[in-house]
Amino acid sequence: MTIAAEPPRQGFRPSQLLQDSRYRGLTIQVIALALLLALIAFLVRNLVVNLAALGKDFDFGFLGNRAGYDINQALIPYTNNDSHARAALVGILNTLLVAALGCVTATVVGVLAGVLRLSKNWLVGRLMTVYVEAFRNVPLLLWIVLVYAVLSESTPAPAAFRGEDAQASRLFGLIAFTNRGTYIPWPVWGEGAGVLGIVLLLSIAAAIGWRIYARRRQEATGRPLPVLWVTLAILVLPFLVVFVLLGAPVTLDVPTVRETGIARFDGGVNVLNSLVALWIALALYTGAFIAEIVRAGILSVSKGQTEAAFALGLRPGRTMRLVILPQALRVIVPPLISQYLNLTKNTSLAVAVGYADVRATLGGVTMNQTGRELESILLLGLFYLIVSLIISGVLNVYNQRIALKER
Amino acid sequence: MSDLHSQTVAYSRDTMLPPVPPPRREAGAVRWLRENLFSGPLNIILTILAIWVLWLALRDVLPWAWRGIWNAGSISECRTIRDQLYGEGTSAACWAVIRARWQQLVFGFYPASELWRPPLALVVFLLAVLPILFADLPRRLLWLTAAAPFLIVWLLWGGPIWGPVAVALGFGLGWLAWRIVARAGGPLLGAVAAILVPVLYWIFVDAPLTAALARILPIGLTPVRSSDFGGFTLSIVIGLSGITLSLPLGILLALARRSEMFIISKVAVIYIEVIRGVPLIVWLLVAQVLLNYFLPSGTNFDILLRVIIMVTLFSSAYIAEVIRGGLAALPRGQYEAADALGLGYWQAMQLIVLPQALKISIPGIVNSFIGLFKDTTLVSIISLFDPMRMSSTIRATTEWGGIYWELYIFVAAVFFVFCFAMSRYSMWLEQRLERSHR
Amino acid sequence: ATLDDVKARDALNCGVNPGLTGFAAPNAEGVWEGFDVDVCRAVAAAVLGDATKVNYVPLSGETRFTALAAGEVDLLARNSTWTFSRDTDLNLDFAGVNYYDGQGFLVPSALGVTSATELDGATVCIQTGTTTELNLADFFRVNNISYTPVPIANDAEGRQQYLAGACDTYTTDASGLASVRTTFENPEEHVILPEIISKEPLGPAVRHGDNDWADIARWTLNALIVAEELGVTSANVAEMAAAPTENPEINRLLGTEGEMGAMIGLDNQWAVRAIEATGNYGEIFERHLGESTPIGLARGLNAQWTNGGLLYAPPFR
Amino acid sequence: MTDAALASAPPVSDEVAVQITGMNKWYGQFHVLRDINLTVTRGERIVICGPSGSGKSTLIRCINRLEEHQSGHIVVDGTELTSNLRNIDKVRSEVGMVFQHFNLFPHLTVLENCTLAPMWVRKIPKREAEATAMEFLEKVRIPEQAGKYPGQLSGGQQQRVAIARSLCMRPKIMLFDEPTSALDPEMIKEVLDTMIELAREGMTMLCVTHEMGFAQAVANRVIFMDQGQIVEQNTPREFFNNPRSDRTKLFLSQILGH
Amino acid sequence: MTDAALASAPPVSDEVAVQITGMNKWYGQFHVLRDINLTVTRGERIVICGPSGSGKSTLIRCINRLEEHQSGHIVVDGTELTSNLRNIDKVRSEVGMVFQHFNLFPHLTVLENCTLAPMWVRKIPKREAEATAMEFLEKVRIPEQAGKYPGQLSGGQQQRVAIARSLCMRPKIMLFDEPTSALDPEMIKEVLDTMIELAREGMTMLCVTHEMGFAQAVANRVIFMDQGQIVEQNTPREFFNNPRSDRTKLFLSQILGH
Ligand SMILES: Nc1ncnc2c1ncn2[C@@H]1O[C@H](COP(=O)(O)OP(=O)(O)OP(=O)(O)O)[C@@H](O)[C@H]1O
Ligand SMILES: Nc1ncnc2c1ncn2[C@@H]1O[C@H](COP(=O)(O)OP(=O)(O)OP(=O)(O)O)[C@@H](O)[C@H]1O
Ligand SMILES: [Mg+2]
Ligand SMILES: [Mg+2]
Repeated sequence: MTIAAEPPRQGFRPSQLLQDSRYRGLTIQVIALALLLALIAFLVRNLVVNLAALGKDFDFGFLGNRAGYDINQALIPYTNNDSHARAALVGILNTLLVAALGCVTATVVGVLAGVLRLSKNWLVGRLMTVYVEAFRNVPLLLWIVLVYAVLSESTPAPAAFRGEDAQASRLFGLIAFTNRGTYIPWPVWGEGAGVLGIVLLLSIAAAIGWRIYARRRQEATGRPLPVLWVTLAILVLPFLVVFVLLGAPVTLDVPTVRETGIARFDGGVNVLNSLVALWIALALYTGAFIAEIVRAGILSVSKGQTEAAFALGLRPGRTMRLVILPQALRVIVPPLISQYLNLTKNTSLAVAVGYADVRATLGGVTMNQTGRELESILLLGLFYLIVSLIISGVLNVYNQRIALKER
Repeated sequence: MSDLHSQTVAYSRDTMLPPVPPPRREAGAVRWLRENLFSGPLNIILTILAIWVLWLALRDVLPWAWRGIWNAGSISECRTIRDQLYGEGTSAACWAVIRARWQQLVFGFYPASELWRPPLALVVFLLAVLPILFADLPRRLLWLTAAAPFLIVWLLWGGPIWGPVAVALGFGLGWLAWRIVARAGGPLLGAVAAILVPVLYWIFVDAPLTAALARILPIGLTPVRSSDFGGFTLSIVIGLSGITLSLPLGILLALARRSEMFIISKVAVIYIEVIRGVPLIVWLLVAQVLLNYFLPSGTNFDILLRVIIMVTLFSSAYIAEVIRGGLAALPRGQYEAADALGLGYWQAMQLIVLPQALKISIPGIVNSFIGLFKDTTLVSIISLFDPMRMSSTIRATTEWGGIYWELYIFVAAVFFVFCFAMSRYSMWLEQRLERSHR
Repeated sequence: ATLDDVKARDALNCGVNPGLTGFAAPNAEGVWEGFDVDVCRAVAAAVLGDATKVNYVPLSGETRFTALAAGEVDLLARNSTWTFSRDTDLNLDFAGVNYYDGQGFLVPSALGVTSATELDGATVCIQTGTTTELNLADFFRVNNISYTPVPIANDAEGRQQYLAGACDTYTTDASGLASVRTTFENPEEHVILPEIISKEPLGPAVRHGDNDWADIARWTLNALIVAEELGVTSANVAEMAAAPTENPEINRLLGTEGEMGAMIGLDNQWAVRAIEATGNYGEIFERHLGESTPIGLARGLNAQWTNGGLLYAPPFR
Repeated sequence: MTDAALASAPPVSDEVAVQITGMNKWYGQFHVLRDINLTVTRGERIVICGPSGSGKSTLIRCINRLEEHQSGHIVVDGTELTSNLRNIDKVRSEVGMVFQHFNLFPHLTVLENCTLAPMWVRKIPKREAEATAMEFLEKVRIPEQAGKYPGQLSGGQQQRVAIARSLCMRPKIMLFDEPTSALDPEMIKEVLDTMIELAREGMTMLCVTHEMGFAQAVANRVIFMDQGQIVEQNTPREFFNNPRSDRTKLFLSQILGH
Repeated sequence: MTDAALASAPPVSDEVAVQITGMNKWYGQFHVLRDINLTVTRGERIVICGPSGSGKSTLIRCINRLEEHQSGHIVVDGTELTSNLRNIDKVRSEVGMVFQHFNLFPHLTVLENCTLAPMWVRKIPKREAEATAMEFLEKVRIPEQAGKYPGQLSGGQQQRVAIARSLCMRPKIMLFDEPTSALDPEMIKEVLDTMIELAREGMTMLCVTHEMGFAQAVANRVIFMDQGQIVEQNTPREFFNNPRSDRTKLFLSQILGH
């Protein structure tokens, strides 16, 4: 079993660049790279020449200048005296907000619709098919506009909440759906609120502890312990007790309608209709795609799996949780994550309802006022690219973990 | 025989029982209703909920749509007619706007005398696609496929026929150069020649040649400007040209991404990820405001062309991923068999791999097309007259200001019909493929 | 130079609003019409001798200036407000004012508001990317009252939101408000508040740096205005141009005296063609915005200075 | 597959394990099972055969209520199968089933496959369940595969895991639906050996199979079905050597000639 | 599979067809082929056997450079296989290969499968290529299938098409990698008969197979591989009746006992 030495090296001949499989790839790559660099050089040169001709430069200094415009939804303090950079940040946060809300809701909607589409109930199944097909086959932009219009047509104006015999009433007396937006109460942290926070944290820890304990107990004795109810109790009861003991340190700032002048709500937080419309439209649109993914995922688990579980005596609920879902999830999660990616990119359609996302601030008003198209669009693209890369990074990690487990 | 015991098991049936229809509750409409609508408490609740949702959704919409007025010259006329028919203030749609402006919704500002051209171009396109989809058609039809792009461009934009002919000639020259040079100097030189000759031809010879030919033999159609394209014609033009143009690019990208050459595959990966990571609307912004910065100063081609270029670059990244899936679905054995027979890389790709991979990818390509077709509505944001923008423009006229839902519903319905048909087609294809693979 | 480009192209690239009632919109035949469009037509007629040789390039509020700066359009006739920063910073020059507008408020009568100062706490629908946004902020700050802006994408959406009651008031240029109001089912249930909170001189703009071209745009507009002042109309312009009249200014305008055309690089008939194509300013106004149209705007500030308005063309001499 | 297998099997008792009387089942309009009467006593080993589509699978799937019957009675180990969920749960945890396509849970290891049901249905502590599982895995001779995932095993090994998984619930009755027909010839033997061993220990078994060697070696009784009816039943010896009905003869000639 | 087959085969010449000296191959860290030395003369019919994973496939795939070897020399028909692409092209067009899974091109008809390489690699006119193809299809006894697609043929027919496809390139050497192991028993014979006929005509063949009947009837030499090494080689008679190494004995006992 001799380990043979390397084959003798022959002298290098130029014809090998094309004829030798070791070098040909290199040759091609060098040529391709050269062409690519030439193209880039060409573009950059044009850019420099054109910018010079227009008397512009490439400078991000404008981000520090005063923005001068108002944004009607800012998650961080913002006035029109703040800089363009801060306006962009406000837009970024707004984009992320609607993307996060959309993803969560789309998942809920999609899972529900996907499961209902498989339901034995003919009517429900058909209804869900109509929903899925309607949303998948009509452009999202149209849906955003339509949802916005439906929303403002179907909700009452704040004036309708006025007076003793108001035509409209609030949900639980707290939440008001109006055609301006949804007004929800907001907690005001009073004295002692910190204690409450600590209690809440403690009970969350306790709840997690209980779950772990319950699992251990079950493994040891076989008897499962109630998890859901106990968790709820741990989370709610101590909080209530401390809340009462401390004399209600947290109060709700409930929105109230102004009775004089132009009707409007004061207090609480206003969830803008543009946000709601965008949110609903994105969630329903993406939800339709997710429904298909979920349906395919569940169908991908063969009927034999259910039957085997049933034959072992597992109840339908447990079968779903222990056998079907874990298998369906592997099929569902990767396309699901790419739907999240699509949804995030689609938030850029916010412009249709005037929601102040990053495209509207950085890529809209800022770009328009400062005339810095190149810099603004570059930053805008970079932001979306980074978000996308993060999301697809998560996807890759998940795929790798599955691959590990499958092995 | 109920008392069968293992010691006295012997049993043989001498008369076979005939089949009996099931008990009543197991058959017919009763069974259907019970199984499909009322099979349990949860099911009953769901049924009731579904009916309630349907009622909510249709209660107001159906009468409004049904009462719709189809014949009127403006919205105020619509309102007068409505007041006469149903009384003051009843809700009724004013579909008349669609009758009055359907031409703009479908064709944009395309000259009224030339309206036959876009549909004819679409027919040519469909005919050209046929020989690709159905391998059993005569191969000679592929010539139509090759000629179709030029024919379609000519039909849509008009002008002397010599423009497209001269451009096509360039491709012919490239092919000729390839044949001659590749034989003499090897494939790499051949490729260089096949690129260089037509490019030089297009830069230096094309324009004068076209002009000369047009002077000698003036055959042509009325020229139509890009800015006259609008409505669904615009959507279809952008969508179809985006998909077809991105196909070759997507194939190259997919092959590059699967290539073993490090630089090539990484460049492809970066391109694909960057394109897919940024929303189309930002790319359209780039097309609208940035593209000019990157081109030699003075070049200024029209926005439609820029949008088509951007859309092509955009969808090529998506198509590349679809085709990569198709390539991955091909068993390794196909590559090996091609290698073992002595076929070169491009021969193997052209003869063995791509025909199969593309066939597998057709449903995916159709799906990308549906997505792209829907996304063409985004060009409204950069002021191209797609159906959405066309609707707002119609609303800006004094006759139809105040119309809202009718136009959107019409646009949505047309999109739905197109996309739904295509998605069903791609599903059918997928199923057929699945079957033929077994 | 732009003039040469236009002549070589034999068409004027004119940036217009993709749809603003009365100012620019394609009609059922797809022909662009409107108050702004006529500026394009007049310039095309003056320069190329044919008012139809215009490529209309619809531009959104956000991209109009970029398009002009990048050379996509030769002339921007898209109800753009002439402001200091736009004139100086954005690489463009305003050629004059073709419509003196001002931002107003449209409210439902039911709101019970008679003055804009009573709008405390109002929700205001407003188009983004325009000066209106900035004016609004200034007005409410000055009057020390609060408001909530509802940004909207375009006029049609704004109208829809306003009618649905999603905002208490709709603000945009008063001309726009008037035209919006006419499309309502019950226009009488809505009022335009008396306050005009801003100066909105709307005018055509050209790229900065090509003064010859700017002159052509500026003086074509002035020719239309002065034509009204001098009583030259599309009906009588041919007759007046046939032979010199008693009024030397008319003669200079119509090229029967002097060499005014050559000074801006055109022939002497340029103004005649422009007036023939579109009529004088008054005719244009009446055709698209005036009392006889559904929009029914009064001349107001846009009357000739002789009638107490602001229209005041510098002398042709 | 020697007669020795049978010889050492415990004698069949008189206790009734499964009793089916006058049972009928329809799929929509299609009458799949017609007037089935069958009594299985504890320790019996019954082989069911018959042409494809004759309702064999449906019959045994009715026994643990994977299919619902529409008339007649099925009593399993003293519990009647009605739509009462408690009864169904009870029956299912006493009846083990092995499918043609194994139906192992691919996301769980072999050991987890075997402990899942004992832990969640029988509420047995994990450690104990694992011990039992290992015991049965040893019985089917694949204890060393306990940590692997089903996808990593050969077909024969998978089917043996499926058998072990059922046994972990300590069922009183085992149902087999063509347990070897999806396997390669070499693997069939592994599985049949396991089943023979089970039979030897006295497990009550109902087995749909076409392995006639197995039937002859192990069964007390062979049941022949056709068109949803039990056409003939007899001891294996009689059944194979001396079939009475014409259908049986025809069927046997096809099977054995094959 | 009679000895008559061998009797009529032309005698083996002295000319060298394939010469492998001191060849080694690694997959990453894994040493698949270790110091292989093998000379095949023109007209020889060599059968390679050995346990799974012993490197048989890898060895014959090295001969037409479907796999790259890392040291040693392989000379095929006078051409050394280095990374020189011209040489690789030359060798590949002289060496035919038949795969276990046929690897026919499913989108081309049988005839097109057979004419593809002659037309594109050998640049033979279409008409001529088709004539040759029909000739070889006749030889493998399926001329009537020429117009069909591979998917419409049985496995045995597909494998015969694969053989015809290789022959159309008029190769000097044929490599077979378990050509019959994906086939049903009935079809194996069809393919083996075709191969025997080829052997009779004096084709140089290297064949990985476990069909020992075939080896005995046709081969000049049987090579036994294990763990990447050639452990034993001999004439079939000696090899089967009188294996020398223990490994060979063990292997043969498994194969033949099976
Ligand atoms: N879910 C179902 N709906 C309708 N008919 C069914 C269903 N399942 C089975 N059948 C029909 O019932 C009959 C009996 O099926 P069953 O599976 O019990 O046959 P089998 O004897 O097990 O056949 P095989 O040997 O092929 O497994 C067949 O004709 C089959 O087509
Ligand atoms: N591409 C590869 N990468 C890494 N290892 C490989 C690769 N291909 C094969 N091997 C390994 O190389 C060894 C030899 O493989 P080879 O296919 O030559 O065996 P074989 O003798 O043909 O076996 P079989 O009879 O199963 O076909 C095996 O252990 C295999 O796992
Ligand atoms: Mg069955
Ligand atoms: Mg092998």
